[in-house]
Formats: sequence, structure tokens, C-alpha cells
Amino acid sequence: MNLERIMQVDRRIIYLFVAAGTILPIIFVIGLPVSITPPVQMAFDRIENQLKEGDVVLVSFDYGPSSAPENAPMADAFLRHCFSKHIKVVVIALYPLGGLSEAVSELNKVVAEFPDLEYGVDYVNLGYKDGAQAAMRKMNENIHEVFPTDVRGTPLSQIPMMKDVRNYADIKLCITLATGIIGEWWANLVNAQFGLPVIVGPTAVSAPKYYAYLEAKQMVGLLGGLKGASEYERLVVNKYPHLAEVYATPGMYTATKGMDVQSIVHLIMIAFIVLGNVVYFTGKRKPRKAA
Amino acid sequence: MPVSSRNRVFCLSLAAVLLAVIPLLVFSARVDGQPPPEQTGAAGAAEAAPVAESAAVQPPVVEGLTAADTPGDEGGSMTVKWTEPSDAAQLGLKYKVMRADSPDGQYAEVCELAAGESKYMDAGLTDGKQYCYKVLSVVGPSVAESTPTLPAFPRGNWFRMFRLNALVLLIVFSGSVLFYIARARGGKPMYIRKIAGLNAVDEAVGRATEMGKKILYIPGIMSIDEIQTIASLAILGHVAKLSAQYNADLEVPNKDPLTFASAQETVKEAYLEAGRPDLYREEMVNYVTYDQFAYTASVTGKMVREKPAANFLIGSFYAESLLLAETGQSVGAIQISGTAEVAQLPFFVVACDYTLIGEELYAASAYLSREPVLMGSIKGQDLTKLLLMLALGLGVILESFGLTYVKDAFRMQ
Amino acid sequence: MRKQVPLLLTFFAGMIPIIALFVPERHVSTVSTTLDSWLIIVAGFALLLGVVNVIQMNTNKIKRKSSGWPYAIVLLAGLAVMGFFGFAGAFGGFGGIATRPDGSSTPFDWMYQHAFLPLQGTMFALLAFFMASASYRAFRARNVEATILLVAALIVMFGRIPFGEMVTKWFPLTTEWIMARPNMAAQRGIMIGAGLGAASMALRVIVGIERSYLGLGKGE
Amino acid sequence: MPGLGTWLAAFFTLCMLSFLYKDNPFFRIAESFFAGLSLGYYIGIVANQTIKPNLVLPLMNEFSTNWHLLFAGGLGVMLYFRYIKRVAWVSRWALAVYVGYYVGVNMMQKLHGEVLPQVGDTMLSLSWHGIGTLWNLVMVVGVLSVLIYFYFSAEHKGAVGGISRVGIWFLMISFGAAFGYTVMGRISLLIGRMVFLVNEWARPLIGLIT
Repeated sequence: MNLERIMQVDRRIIYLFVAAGTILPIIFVIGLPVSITPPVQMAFDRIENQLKEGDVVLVSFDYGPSSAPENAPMADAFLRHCFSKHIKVVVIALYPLGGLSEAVSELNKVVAEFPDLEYGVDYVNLGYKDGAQAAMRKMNENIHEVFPTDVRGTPLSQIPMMKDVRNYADIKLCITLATGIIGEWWANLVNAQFGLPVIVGPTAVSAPKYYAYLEAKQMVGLLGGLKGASEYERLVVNKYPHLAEVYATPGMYTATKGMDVQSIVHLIMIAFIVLGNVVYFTGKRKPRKAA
Repeated sequence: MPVSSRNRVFCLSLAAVLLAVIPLLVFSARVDGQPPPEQTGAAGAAEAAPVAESAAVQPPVVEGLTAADTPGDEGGSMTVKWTEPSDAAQLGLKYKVMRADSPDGQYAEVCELAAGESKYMDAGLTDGKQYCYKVLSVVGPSVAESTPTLPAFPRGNWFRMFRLNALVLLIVFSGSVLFYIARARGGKPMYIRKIAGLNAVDEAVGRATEMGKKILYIPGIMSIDEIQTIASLAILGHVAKLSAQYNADLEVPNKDPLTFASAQETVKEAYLEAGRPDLYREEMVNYVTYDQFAYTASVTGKMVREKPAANFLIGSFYAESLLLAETGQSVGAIQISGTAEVAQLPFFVVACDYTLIGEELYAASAYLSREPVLMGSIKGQDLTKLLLMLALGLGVILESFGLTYVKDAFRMQ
Repeated sequence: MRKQVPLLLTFFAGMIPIIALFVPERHVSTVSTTLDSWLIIVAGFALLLGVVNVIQMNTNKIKRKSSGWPYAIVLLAGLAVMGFFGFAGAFGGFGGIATRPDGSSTPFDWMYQHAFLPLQGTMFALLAFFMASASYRAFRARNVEATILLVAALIVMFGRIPFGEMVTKWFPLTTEWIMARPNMAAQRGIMIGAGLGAASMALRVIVGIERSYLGLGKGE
Repeated sequence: MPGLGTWLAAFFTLCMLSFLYKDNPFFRIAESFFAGLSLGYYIGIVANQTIKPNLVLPLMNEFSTNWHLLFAGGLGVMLYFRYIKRVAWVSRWALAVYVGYYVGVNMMQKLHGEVLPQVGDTMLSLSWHGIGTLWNLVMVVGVLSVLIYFYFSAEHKGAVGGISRVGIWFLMISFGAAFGYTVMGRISLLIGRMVFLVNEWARPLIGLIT
């Protein structure tokens, strides 16, 4: 009797578990353990050990709002890492459906955490450019021609930090947060043809195909989906104690929280599936005994 | 029904067109006779090597330079090819492709390429005009110049030789389908294996009639440019005919306006054919909205409110597949689904009573109608499938012995 | 005549892209691309068919006061507001349909951001819940096939989260293998079969055997 | 205090989520409004991105080279003949051209773009070179057995039945795995909505109260 009731569990009970498993980890930090994988460690080491104060990094926002839960924490972690090391950041957006709005909101959020930063000296946002592949090729010759002004309409010639940044040769590293094919172009076009080191942060769904580029050394690091992002968060938090405080801010969404949600909801689903099968088999055996 | 002469004309004219094209192609292939240009891009290129420090390095002269009309294009372009020097990558070599009207004319730069490239397609030229090319190899300030190519001119072509395999497949496929259709017309009985989901169609419609509840038919969310939608409309024709015969309550909500227009015609005709045009109502086939999720919200809302006895989810579906199927399941409807969208099949299989998987969806209209002509076309497609399986087996065997003929034939491009 | 003309049109329209695939000659490709550009416009015109039907159905509902008629008013209000700003925006009113140059939202864009996107996003997000309930119900080891389905799903679900990796590194490795081998093989099989099925359907349409989509009755 | 836009978005988000409990007037309001709103949205999009740039502007700016677009408009108008009883049959012409053209496109896309490369890519070497060969065999057997499952001309009995059973197993592995693999992406979407509700709407609101 009881078993039967479990068999026909109201689906709303399952929904309740899923909802709780999503909301609670967003509010309270749990921080389930995550092991650091080599591609993420490579990305971290590249910025930590091979870049120095004053170097310029290009951060390209190649994703839109629909994959923001996965890509945005990566962008935040990279920006925080770079700013903590006083590395200069040039932000661009090549994704047509909302890449720019993501770039603006994430940049504003992170910059507010670093009061010493000055726009145009420590970082700049060049805005969105249509026709990603053509823009990528052209930037090898002259970034100023691809982006004549920044996102606020200021000519690049009047922006202090852009005076020394003419093309890829003046940039030490490119970081792309990508949802579609644009991330691949950074690896198989920009890196392959112009030799600019590239780190890609793709969504989990498209992560597998990037391993080939990583193996072919067309990339110097890879953050696969939320899991990769949460690993990177752990690395920067361990290295920079002041970022640990930032990451503990209530009300801030982080990949660690997102990954907690993923793990917990996956486990809830698995638990229900197992429960269903256990009940199914015990229920199946009983009538036989009765007979 | 008697064999329509018009249809025979269609089949014959199709065959005639195909046959007439072949000699033309073979002829033009001889003239073109060159493999197609590959996409430029350095997907497989090695890691870019650092540019050589010393400027004193003398770049190697590019050899084996040829320029010819780009084969299989609509004209206006030339393809330049050369042999890449073995040390190109180490030297950080760059190529400058130069163009002139005559071998000793004024050469102008067309483009610059990095090491790893040995081919360039020069587009935007004038058909019938003569062009010559040179390639400069550059390392730092030093330049070496190749000998110029012989003059050649671009032109439009009549056949894409590199698609010969597709043409062969088209001919084999159309040939076998049309052959079996003709044979079916001749009265030869055809056998098709049982398809579980389709045997349940009658049962589902009958159940809805008994319960006095609605039948919901969802023809996917794509337009009629998608073949799955056309297959779905064919099945809809059958379901609508049954509904007319049983006087069941059918509703077809639509996301795409052209599919909506088509579905209206289909259902109206089915009621007419069943001899019950009086039962047909305009509201049976209705339009909801063009947004995938707004449509889903409306239809799932309808499901929980009206609790249909049978849901048909047949056609091209995307993320809404599970939203619809799971809601339908929760209201206890008997659910028959069918799609060829590989990514959505798992959700239908999990949440529906029967699922038409991929090819079964297309075979359904033949199976349901039992019309010899349609059954013949299934036979024809089975024959092609058998031939492809044999080719696959042969390809695997040859590949195992290191022979790649068959595999290459399957991807000429 | 009424039956033949549409079937002839289908036949000729269908042959054009097939020939254009093989024949690069400029005139052929021009015919094909021109027809393509026409049909995009036809599809655009078709939307109004839907709009007309929606307005008809819902005004009827309101007139007859059939059950749930107040919701028909809500629906028509949404349509009127968004349709008005959209159509007016297309021809220059209210600063267009995207954001204005100064970064402020046009009415169309504001509605899109604060009503359309949340509604759409939430409906899409309901899938997470539905996947949980569907998997609970369907993943039961009833027979061999269902057991295979269940085991494959469980392995992959463990393989995707850090927890699985901590239990054993075989979870992520097996997941990758399943996705790249048996999963790929099955998907290829489906694609080849469905490709042939679709082509056969297409051929039946082109030669005029399959015509229920035109409401011309089935076969011969 | 959250702004009007945030309130509206939060309201609609909650209305939609309430469907999980059961159908209710709030969901029904949101659902009806969404249906109308989205249709209105596509009126704007189609007018802006199809009719205006592809028909109106070319005809207005360069009529001499674009006059042929009048035919396109004509075909579009033909669709509406269905509302006039006497000439309703003409509306089929537009459908016929539309279906014919795309069916031709799709037919070749399936044969040339899917069948050929998929069969070609499955021609893997089975000469022994380590464990990879075994995996190649899995691939070849999988594709062949699934194709046998789809073979309609023979009953599923004997050898054909046995092989197609293997095909079904492959299908089941694929369906199970694909289901499990998709979970993560769907949860990400849910996270996106919940982060909005919790951080952008509820937190400022609670902050206001306490």
C-alpha cells in the first residue's frame, strides 16, 4: 500500500525537490568539492605566471543572455584575476544576440569591485562588431580600423591605453567566453594564423570539441562550462584572499553556486530514479509471494 | 483508381532530365577535370611558428605555380596553386599573390597569406579575360619572386564535378523509387513490416470517440519547407479521415502559418473524402502564435484544461517536445509521437506511448494508406538502403586493407 | 486544371534547386536564388494568415462569451500593444524596435526585455522540472531495452558532475565513450535512414504522388 | 525597490512557474498574454526584417532591377485568396511553389549533405591497431544494425530480427545518454531564471522590508 503510493508519487513533490535544489544553493554557499582539471590549471597558470603588470589582455564576449549562467561567471573570474594582477583589459563583443549587453553588465559589475581602476587606462570596452571572422582577421592588422571608437563613442586615439595597442602583436593573450562557433575561430583562425595565445571558455555542451584544439596546442587553456568556471573560481580565491571576500558577497551569483545546483539537482534526479526502481522491484516481488 | 497518365509523364520527364544531364556532365568534367578548391582556413595548420629573428634569411622561391579557372563555379574566379617550401613554417614565410593581364604586364598584389597555405581563389574577375599570376615569398624585408604562370581565363562551368557522387546517389535513389512505384502500379503486392506506433492510431481515435474527448494533433513547429511537416500532414489526413468516420472531436493547433494553411486544406479534404463535410468546422485547425514557447504554453494549457484522450505529436520538434509530451502524459492521454529530430527522440521515447523514430515517420503515410504507389516508394528507398549498407561494408573492408577508394567516393568535396 | 496546376508548379519549383546544386552556370543559380528570395517574402506574408485567424477566433470567443472569454481579451490586448509598436517601429515610429542610439529602450524593446524574454525563458526553464518527473517515471528496469536506457542515462548523469568523478574517474571517461561511440553510431543510423526517408517523401511530393498537404486527396 | 520592469518580469516568471503546481488564473493570464504578445512581436520582426528590407525597400529604391519582387508579393497575396470562395483554389499555387522549392532543396541536402558523408565517415579501418579498432567496430556494427532496424521490407524475425534487436539496444543507449547529457543545459536555464528571481527581485525587496 505504502509502496504503491511512492510509485505514484505526485510529480509536484519532485518539482519541489528540484526547486529547492536550485534556489537554496543560490542563496547559501555550499561549495561542494571540485577537483581542478589540467585545462583550467593551464589557463590559470598562463595568466598567473606568464603575464606581468601592465600587459594587455583581450577579452571577447562571444555569448548571449541564454548561456549567461554558464559564461558570465567565467568572464567575472577572468576579469577579477586580471585586475588583481594589474593587467590591462580590452573588452570586445562579437556575438550578435546580446554579446554587448553581457559585456557591459559584467564589466560594470567587476569594475565596481576595484575602485582604483581608471577607464581608458586600465581597461576599455570597444563594443560590438558585426561579422566576427572578418573582424578577427582585420584586427591582426589594425584594431583601430575595426573599432574606430569605443562603446561610448570616444575615438580610440584619445584613449590612453589604446595608443600602444595597435594589433595582436601588442596583446599578450586573448580570452573568449563563447557559446557558438566564434570560440572555435579564435583557436583555428586567430591562433593558427597570427599566433595569439587563446583561452576559451565554452558552454558545457560545446566543450568536447575544444579538447582537439587544446591538444593541437591551438589554445593555452580551457574552461568547460560551469564546472570549468567553478574550478577557476577556486583557483583565484585560493591565490587572492581579497577575492575570497568578493566571492562571499551575498546576492552574487557564482559558478561555484551554479555547480552546486547542478550537482544537487543531478543527484536529486538520480535519487528519484533509483527510488523508483527499488520500489518497482520490491512491489514486483510481493504479489508473487502472495500467490 | 486508374493510373494517371500525367503522373507517368512526371516520372518519365524526371528520368529523362536526369539521363540527359549525364553525358553533358561527363563532357564538361573532362574539360574542367580538376579537383575543387578547398575552403581556405588553417584548421589543421600547425602552431604558428615564431618569425625568424634574422632578417638576412633568403626566402625560398615558390615552385610549381599554376593558375587556372576555378572548376565547378559560376565563373569570375581563378584558382592559384603552388608547392609550399618544406621550411616555410620555420621561416615564418608569407606569400604575396600578384596578378597581371599578361606575363610581363604590371603585377598588382591580390592578397597576402601566411605559411601553411598553398592555394588561393581569386574572385571578382571578368569571364573570358586573360590573367597571369606570380607569387612572392617574403621573410622580413627579403623577397623572392616566382616565375609567372601562363595566361588563363575564368569562365562559368556547367557541372560541379565534385558533386558527381551526389548525382550518382540521386539517380540510383530516384531510379529505384520510381521503378518500384511503377511495379506497384502493375499490381505487384508489397510487404512492409509492422510499425507499432501506427497500429495504435485507430485505437487512439476510437478511444477518444468512446470517451467523448478531444483528439489533439500537433504537426510540429516548423513550416512546410520541412519534409517532416509534410509527412505529418499526410498522417494528419489519415487521422482526420478516421475522426470524420467516428465523429470524433479533432483539434489541430499550429505554430507556423503556412503549416496552418496547409493543415486546413488537409483536414477539410479528409472530411470530404470520408463523406462527412458537414462535420468539418473551421475552428478545428487553428493558429496560436509564432513563438515556440508561447505556442507550447498555450497548448499545454489546453491539455490540462480539456484533457484530450489522444495526443498526436508528429513532425519537427525542438525543446518543446518534452514540455508537450510530459503534460500530455500527466493528463492521461494516449500519446503517439514521431519525429526525425535526433535530439528530441529521447524525450518522446520517455514520455509517449508510441514513437515513430526517424524513417518510420516518413514511411507512415504509406503504411497507413496501404496504397500500392506509396508502398512502392518505401521499397525503392529500402533498396537504396541495402545498396548503401553493402557499400559501407565494402568501404570498411577496403579501408582495413588501407585502400580508400570507396571512402573517397563518398566525400569528393 | 485546379488539381494539375499546383502539381505542375510543385514539380518545376522542385527541380530548380536540384539542378542548381549540380550546375553552377550563372543563369541557373540566378533562377534558384531569385526563387529563394521570393519565398522568404511569401513566408513573411503568411504570418498575417495566422494573425487573421487568431483575431477571428478570439473575437468569436468574446462575442459568444464562451468559457474563458476574458482571457481572449488579454490575448488580443497583448497582440494589439506589441503589434502596434512593432509595426509602427518598423516604419520609423517610436525610434524603431531596438534600443535607441542613446541606449534607452523603445516601447517594443522594453516589452521584449521585461515581458517576452522572462515569459519565454521561464517556459523553457520548466524543462528542468519536466526532465526530473519524466526520468523518474520512465527510467524503470522493466525489460532489457528499458534497462539499457536507464543505465546509459545514469552513467552519463554521474559522468557530468564532479561527484561522479570523485567516486571513480571511470564515470566521465565512460560518458565520453558512450557519447562518442554507441551514441554517435545510433545517431548516424537514424540520420542515414531518416535522410533516405525524407528524400523519398520529397520525391513523392515532386512527382505529385504525395499531395495531402495541398488538400488534394491521397495518391491515386 | 525593484523597478517596474523587474516587477513585471518577476510577475510573469512566477505566473509561469505556478503552472507546475496546477493550472490557475495567473498562469492563464500569462499564457494568453504571452500568446498575443509573441504574435505581436513577430509582426514587428517580420515587418522589420523581412518585408521591409526584402520587399519594400528594394522596390522603392531600385524598382528597375527589383521589379521581379512584385511576383513574390503576388504569390504572398495569393495565400489570401482562400478567403474568397470563388478563387480559393488559387491559394494552393503559392503553397505548391513554396513546398516544391524547399522539398527540392531538402531532398538534395539530405542525400548530399547527410546520407553521403555519414556513410562515408563510418567506413573505418578494422585492421588491428589497439583498442581503437574495437571502438571502430562498435561504430560500424551500431550503424549497420540501426539501419537494419529501419529496413521495412523484411519482417523482424530470424537473423534480421536479431540484428535489429541489437539496433534497438544502440538506439536505447543513445536515447538514455542524450537524455542524461541534456539535463545540465536545462538546469542552467533554470538557474538563470532563479538567479533573476532571487538576486534581482527578491533580495532588493527583502532588503527594503527589513
